[in-house]
Amino acid sequence: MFPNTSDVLRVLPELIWCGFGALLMLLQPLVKSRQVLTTVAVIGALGGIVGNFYAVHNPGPAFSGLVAADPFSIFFSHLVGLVAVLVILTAAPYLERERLADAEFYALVLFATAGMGVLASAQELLTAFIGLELSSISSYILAGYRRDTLKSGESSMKYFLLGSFATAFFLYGIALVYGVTGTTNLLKMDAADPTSTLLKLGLALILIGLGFKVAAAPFQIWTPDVYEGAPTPVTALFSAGPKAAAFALLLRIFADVPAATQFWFYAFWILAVLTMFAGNLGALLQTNVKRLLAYSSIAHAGYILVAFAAVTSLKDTEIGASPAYAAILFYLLTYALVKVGAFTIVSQFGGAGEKHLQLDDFAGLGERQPWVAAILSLFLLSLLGLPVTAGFLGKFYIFKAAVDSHLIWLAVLMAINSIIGAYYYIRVIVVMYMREPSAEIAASAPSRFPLSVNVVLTITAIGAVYFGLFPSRMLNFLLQANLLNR
Amino acid sequence: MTPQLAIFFVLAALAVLGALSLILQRHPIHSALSLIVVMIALAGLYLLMGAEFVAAVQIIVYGGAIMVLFVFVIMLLNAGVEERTNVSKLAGVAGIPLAVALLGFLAAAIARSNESAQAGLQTGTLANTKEISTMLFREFVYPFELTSFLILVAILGAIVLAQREKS
Amino acid sequence: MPAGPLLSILIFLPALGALALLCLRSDDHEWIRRLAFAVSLAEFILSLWWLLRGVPLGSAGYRLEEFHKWISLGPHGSASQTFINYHLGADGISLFLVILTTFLTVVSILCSWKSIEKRVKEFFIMILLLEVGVVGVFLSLDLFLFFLFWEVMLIPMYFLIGIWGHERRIYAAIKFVLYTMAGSILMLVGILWLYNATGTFDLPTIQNALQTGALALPRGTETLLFLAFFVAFAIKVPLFPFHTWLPDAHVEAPTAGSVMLAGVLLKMGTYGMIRFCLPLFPDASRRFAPAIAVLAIIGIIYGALVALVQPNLKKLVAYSSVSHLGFVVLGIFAFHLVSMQGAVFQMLAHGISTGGLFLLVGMLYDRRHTFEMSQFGGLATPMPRLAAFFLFVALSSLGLPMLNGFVGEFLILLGTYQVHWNWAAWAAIGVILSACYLLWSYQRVFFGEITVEKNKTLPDVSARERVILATMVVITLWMGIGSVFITGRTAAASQSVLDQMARPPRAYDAQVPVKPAPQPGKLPSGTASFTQKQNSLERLGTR
Amino acid sequence: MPILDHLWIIPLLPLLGSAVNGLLGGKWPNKIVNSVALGATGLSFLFAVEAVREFVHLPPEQIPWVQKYFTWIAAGAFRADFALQIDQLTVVMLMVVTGVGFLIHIYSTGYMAHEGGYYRFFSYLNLFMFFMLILVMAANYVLLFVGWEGVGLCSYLLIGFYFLKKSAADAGKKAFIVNRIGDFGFMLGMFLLFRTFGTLDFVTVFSKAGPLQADAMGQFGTLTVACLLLFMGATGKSAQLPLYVWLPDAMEGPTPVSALIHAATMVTAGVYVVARSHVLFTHAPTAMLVVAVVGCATAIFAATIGLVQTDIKKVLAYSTVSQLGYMFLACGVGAFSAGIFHLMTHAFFKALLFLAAGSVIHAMGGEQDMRHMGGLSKKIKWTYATMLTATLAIAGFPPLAGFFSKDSILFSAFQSENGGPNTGRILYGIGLLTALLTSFYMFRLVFLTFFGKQRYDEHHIHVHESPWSMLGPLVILAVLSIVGGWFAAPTFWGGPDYFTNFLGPVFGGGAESAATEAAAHSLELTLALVAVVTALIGFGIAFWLYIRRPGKPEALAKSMRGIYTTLLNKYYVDEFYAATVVKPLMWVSTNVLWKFVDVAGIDGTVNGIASSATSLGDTVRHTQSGNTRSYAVWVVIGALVVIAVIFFWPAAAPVSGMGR
Amino acid sequence: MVATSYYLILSAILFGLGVVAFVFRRNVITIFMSIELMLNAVNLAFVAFSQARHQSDGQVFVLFVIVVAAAEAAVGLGIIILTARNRQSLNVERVDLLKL
Repeated sequence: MFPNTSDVLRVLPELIWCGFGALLMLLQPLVKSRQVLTTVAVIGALGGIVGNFYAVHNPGPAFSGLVAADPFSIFFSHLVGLVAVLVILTAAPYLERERLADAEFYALVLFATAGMGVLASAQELLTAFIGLELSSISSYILAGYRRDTLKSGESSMKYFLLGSFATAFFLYGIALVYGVTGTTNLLKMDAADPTSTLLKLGLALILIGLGFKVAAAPFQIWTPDVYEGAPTPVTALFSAGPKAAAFALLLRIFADVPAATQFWFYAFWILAVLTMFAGNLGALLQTNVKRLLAYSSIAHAGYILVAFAAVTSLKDTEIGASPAYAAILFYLLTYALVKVGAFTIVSQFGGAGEKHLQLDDFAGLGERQPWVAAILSLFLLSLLGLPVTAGFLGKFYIFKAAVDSHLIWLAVLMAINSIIGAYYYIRVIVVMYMREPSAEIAASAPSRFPLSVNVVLTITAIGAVYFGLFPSRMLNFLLQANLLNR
Repeated sequence: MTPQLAIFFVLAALAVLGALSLILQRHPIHSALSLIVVMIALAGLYLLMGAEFVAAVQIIVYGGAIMVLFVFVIMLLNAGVEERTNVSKLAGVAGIPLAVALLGFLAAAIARSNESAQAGLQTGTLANTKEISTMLFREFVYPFELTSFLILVAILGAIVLAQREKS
Repeated sequence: MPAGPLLSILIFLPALGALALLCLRSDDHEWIRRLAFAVSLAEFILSLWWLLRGVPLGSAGYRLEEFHKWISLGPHGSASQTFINYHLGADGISLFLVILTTFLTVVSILCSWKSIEKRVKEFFIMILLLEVGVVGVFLSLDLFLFFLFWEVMLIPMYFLIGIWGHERRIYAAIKFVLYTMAGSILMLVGILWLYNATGTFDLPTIQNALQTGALALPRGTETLLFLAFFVAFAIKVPLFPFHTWLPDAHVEAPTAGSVMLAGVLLKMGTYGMIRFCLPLFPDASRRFAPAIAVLAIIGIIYGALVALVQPNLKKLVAYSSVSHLGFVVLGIFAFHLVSMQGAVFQMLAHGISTGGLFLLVGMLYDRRHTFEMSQFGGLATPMPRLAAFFLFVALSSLGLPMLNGFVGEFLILLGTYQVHWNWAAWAAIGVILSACYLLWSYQRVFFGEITVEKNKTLPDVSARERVILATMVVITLWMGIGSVFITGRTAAASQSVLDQMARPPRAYDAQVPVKPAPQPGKLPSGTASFTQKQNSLERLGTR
Repeated sequence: MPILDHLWIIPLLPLLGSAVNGLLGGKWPNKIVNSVALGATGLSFLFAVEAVREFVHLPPEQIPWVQKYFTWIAAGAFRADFALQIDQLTVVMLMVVTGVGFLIHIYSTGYMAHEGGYYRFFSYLNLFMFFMLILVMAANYVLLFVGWEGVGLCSYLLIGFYFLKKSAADAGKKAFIVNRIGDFGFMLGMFLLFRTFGTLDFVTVFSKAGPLQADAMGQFGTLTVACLLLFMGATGKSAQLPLYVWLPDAMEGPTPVSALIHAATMVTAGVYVVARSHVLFTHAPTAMLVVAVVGCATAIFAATIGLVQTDIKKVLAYSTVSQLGYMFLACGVGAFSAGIFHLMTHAFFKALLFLAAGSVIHAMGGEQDMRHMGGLSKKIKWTYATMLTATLAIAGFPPLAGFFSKDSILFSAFQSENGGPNTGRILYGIGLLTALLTSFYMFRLVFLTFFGKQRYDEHHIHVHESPWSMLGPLVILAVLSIVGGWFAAPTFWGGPDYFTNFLGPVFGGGAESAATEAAAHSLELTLALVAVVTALIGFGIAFWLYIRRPGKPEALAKSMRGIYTTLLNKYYVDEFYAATVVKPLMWVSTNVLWKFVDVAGIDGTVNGIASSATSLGDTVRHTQSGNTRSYAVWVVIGALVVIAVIFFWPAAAPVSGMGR
Repeated sequence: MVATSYYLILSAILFGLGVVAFVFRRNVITIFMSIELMLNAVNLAFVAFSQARHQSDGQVFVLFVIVVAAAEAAVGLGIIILTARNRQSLNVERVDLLKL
């Protein structure tokens, strides 16, 4: 009845995050010091990462195959943990500035992170569903965390309504798949009749549900509004964490269920194209930086979907799908780092009440705060995919995956999108370096960044360059043959 | 037509009518009541299938707890008759047709598919509640424990969102 | 001759310089300039010394190679694991382009000494970073690495135009970046496809495989790949009709930016054609050569005609680049050794002469803050020296013999004529037109009575400017007279490019009847055979 | 033989002079500039004389004497050396260039003494000498082309010397550009020669071309095409139809420049090239005919324009064009040595004419319009005397230089049968008519200038004789104009033509049989008589019109208004070119190429793509209406799309054929 | 004896009606109820499949779904209260501050 030790140790990260979440709630009435709470939260997030140690050395399934501790889940566990650390560090000064309670916030971040961890390691659809809900429900709350502002509440409401709507689709998909295969365990689904209509329908519904979570067009529709309305550190979390986790689940379903591989190819092809165009075209005219970054994250989801299409068309061929998997994972990593970094800067510049989010507010930043401008430029160039940045290599691998799978036209469409994307990223740089600021902005004192923010920026900036120059170690890890421990 | 089938049709009709009523009622409280009708009908269907534990949970948790919460909130917010604004052109023009198309497609796809899973008849044999509990605490202990955190989050959310003053 | 990673040092020395600049106080303009100048000068001297010593006369292959495994691809530890390599090397063609780059960087830094007053530190950092990118492009032997530097170079150039440019700088900067990226991103797809076909990014390896017949690209694939590469290069060159970014970028860029842009960056396109398009996709190159030649010729004439009617002096020079680079492309796609060497020479010559023109235009701008020729007129009176320098550079640009422009143009036309007389005939019209637009503009700027009061008191060239210009003049003359120094070193490399084009025909070629080489209609049969013999002799003799 | 081993020194001296004056002369007084410039050219002249002296002692097998210094351009099989060569033709040119050049330098020190930019002038002039020497001494076409373009440059610089004047700057530019049009042909000609012979060295090309079979008349073989292309270059440089238009305008330059460049030396470069390439031309009868016809047509065409010009220098300019036509006529009928002979004598008397005209202008304080002169013969006697000598020479009065050279050209033309039995007669007839016109307009010039009433205001213009620095060269050139033709004089009493014989090793021939020679001799005497009579008629008409009946020309002009204005406006050729070439080109460039194709077309397309992307972006953006119900519908649409794709699209086979 | 497909069709219809309700209704609470309707439809499918296959895990899933629905309800209603309080309206179409 009671699970054995190795089961528990293999899900230790999630447990640590949940535990620290609960701990923070307990501490909340007792500890008034924000620093202490922040420290505890950071320790908790880091603890989760450290908690991977057992899984690293003893990979394998846990809880009779409900979850797996394989390199794949370990990667994501590190990724979401890292994102959590960064988001907490970013949020600390933000919460103080906005006079928001922090213990609950951190707890929610940690719960969400745990949910993402579950999502990424789940090998069974129901567990995945619970993980998804854990992260989603936390996210709904976080989106509405600045509850006295209309935008935050609206963001929360939209996210909640549409998110639950999509979850219902996802769940219905699970039900149908369960009906056909008699199981919800991904590893046991190979026996399913691949021509089954219900299976097709079920997989389609699952794709819809997860497509919503990863913001694939036309399910991307919620993203800009929710991202814009949510507190900026939360936006950072949204763009990096849940998305990565949802992609992880999608990838795992894909890798483990042969039928999915078969049915999803064209859907991915089309979703990828729609998503790229929706994101990039939508961003073209944005003047709100936060919203612009939201559209940009849609576009990036589109790029990742290109790699998904590549995975599909690669399965069971002589080349092997692993480069395409590696491309997706690597992209998620670099993208998460850069996006968190960018949103961190935005959260600092927003000022009290997030008033300064317009593009014009960034005018003359290159002179007022050269370092910040330089780092933001680095992030933007990484998002744009120029060399020496991690974003370039990420995009490069996706291109490579697409070309390796002979998806030349998809690669060309992605190329076109990169160019459209270049326009708006560059526009931000233009504003920072080449526009004179308005008198009001020029007069405002340069905002000194708190230490924790500087730490975040340092980590993300170094990461953005490091993975652009020396990706080999990471890639070798991602390219290992037993990435998914089946 | 077996009695089961007759009961099924009655309950199914009730559920569908309830759902339609949910759609058509203008006052949220009426919609909530319609939904309760659906839930009760579904509970009846569960009983018909022999899943009495689920049926009980359906009544207690869904009908009892969740819907009461709904009604409570409706009362709390003093929600009146829904104003039928038509700001969304898309929803106004294409919403219903598309949703109905989806409905039709789902139903048609299921109806036309001849899966082995559907071939079976609902025997109405008693589901083993003990088996369910064993499963819950052995096989699915991990998600089960996670749901506890989920509930914790829900509580936390309610506090964070609904409390009036800042801490 | 020192040993060690010389090429790496050449590439990254300016980056180190940029780092050092970063450490200086940003209001200490004098030392920032001095340091930047010192770094660039050191770079120039090192590039001269190492490259000229390291790439001996007559060597065809790549020299000074550096090779390290860099990024792994494919499943780790498996047999199919491949690498992106850090592979550098220089040959006769890249050698001079690097030297041109390092030289023009020095010039750019000197010419910005006084004219850049805002954000001085950043400016010089950008110039040095630009140098990193460009030198890297010329020295990379790995397709990935090449692409990396190719893109890296965009950013500093973008900032140079966007921050220190003129009125419409932002429009121009964005246009420049988007245009270039539009081409290069497709090239990336092409590079990956090539990788997909060959399993490596290493240029010499691919070249080798193609040479030995170990690798044969299907006709359709080769065509698409060729186009993917070619369009990227054509945009950079820029070949008609991809040229419209150029006038804007040039006009809006600061002088140093224009000098680098015209002097070096455009050459990256033609360099790419020589280095990649021809050796890697010889059949496609041959198939597309007529179309490309037509575009090149259109570019030559069109660029010249549009230059002719420009009221804006800088735009005029910009359009003249379109015309001149058309010659280079023509020379490359004539597939004749003489024209190929001419093309390489013309790349260098154009770098110096057009660089010089932009310098002079910049000096005029420094004095008058306008490029409109209607604002000038009669400037030879207040500044005779500047007028003399301008004339000299203009003459070299219009291809006066004994100056550098002539040698390149002449060889290109001569070589092209040997294989396609009509191409050369059309292109030679550009020679007439270049005289038209340069002399006419010269007249409008320097001759006549002074019409604008302000112009009466303009100062003539300063000592610093005189040093820069005199250096340019000396180099112009030297290249015009001692061209053998350069052509002798580019000969073997150019020949090897053409050799790689002439590899044995493959199966599908046999289906297409080989068209007889077009003979000019007017050549009697007796001399025709004589010519052919000459051509074959020429191939034998220079191998 | 020290100088022959160091031929480079001859061109290099002027280059040094140019460099020194150009770089340093700005701050120097005129005297130093003078001594540098004169020293350079004078020394160059002396070295040239010495070189010629050494040359005549060379054994024939060493001729042409080629000196190679370094390889200038090398690529593939192409090689162009910096190599100088000297043969008989070069000797003639060398002497003309350095000799006349030196004289004009001396003259210039006087003429330019009060002009600004003195050092600049001499620097350019020396530079011109350098390029001209390169041109005549080059041992291959490419190096020749260096000189060819170089003199064009100097011409540009010197025409535009008074750059404050728009007309001067325009004229300089026009000269360069028109020359470039010719160079276009010249370059293509070189390319074709290289393609045919694999080299551009004179010696090799000619030795390879010699044995080739000549093209037939009307056959456009390689050599014919090559010759025509080279000739195109020559028409540009030597101001032949249709590219002559720049030369009259070139009179905007200072007068010594007109004398040196636009009369004596540079403009004859085209003749030189044709003569130099005679081996090729003799293999291309069609090209020869073209040369003869173009030369002849230019001669008469320019002469007619010269009839009515009132600007003293313009008359001389058209006269130059006309005389150059003569030279081409000579080459075209195969009388290369006659052409070169006329080139030389023309250099003497036309330089003299220009210099004398310069002296007149100098005397008149810059006035160039002959209508405002008159009666100067008593005031500037030396100028008058020398000018008259030159006029007699150009009009072809024996025994002056022009008589002999013109006579031998007309004689050769008369004998030519290339292109049909009557071609020669027609050419001769036109040539003779030209001689008549030449005589007429030259005497018209003399009469208008030096005779008749004084038509200027004496209070404003103080006519004065020029200084000796100017008169000295005039006198020397006058002497040369008299004796310069005597090389050929012995032919009239049956002796040898020394000039032709001297050039014999270059052009071949010269050894005709005694019988034909005898027949030819009598014919030549007849033709000479005819020519002299013609010249006299021309003189007579001029005398009658401008001395006896001074009012008559005006009446005549009125009565033949149409012809007169046409001639006065030079047949409207400039206007024709402007209307058919220049204006349309500018219009097309501005409105079609730039504004339409470039800005509206290409850039418009690019910007159009950008703006359509933006408007598409706006559309996409507006789907974000903010309304949750719409969003829900989008999700439903998405669901339908996904389901439809999965259901109705064929399932993907692993690695589909896409993209392959 | 009722065929499983009947239950499944019913569940599809209910799910579809939930979707219809979602796009049709304007009141946030009612929209939320339509989501509950959809979840109920899913539950029906789960139970039906569970019974047809004689596997009890389907019923376990239903329990999980109900728990999740409860949690969602708590949070969702919290959000609704928050919105209603801020905006004095439950009409979802009036909540459109964030757009474009």
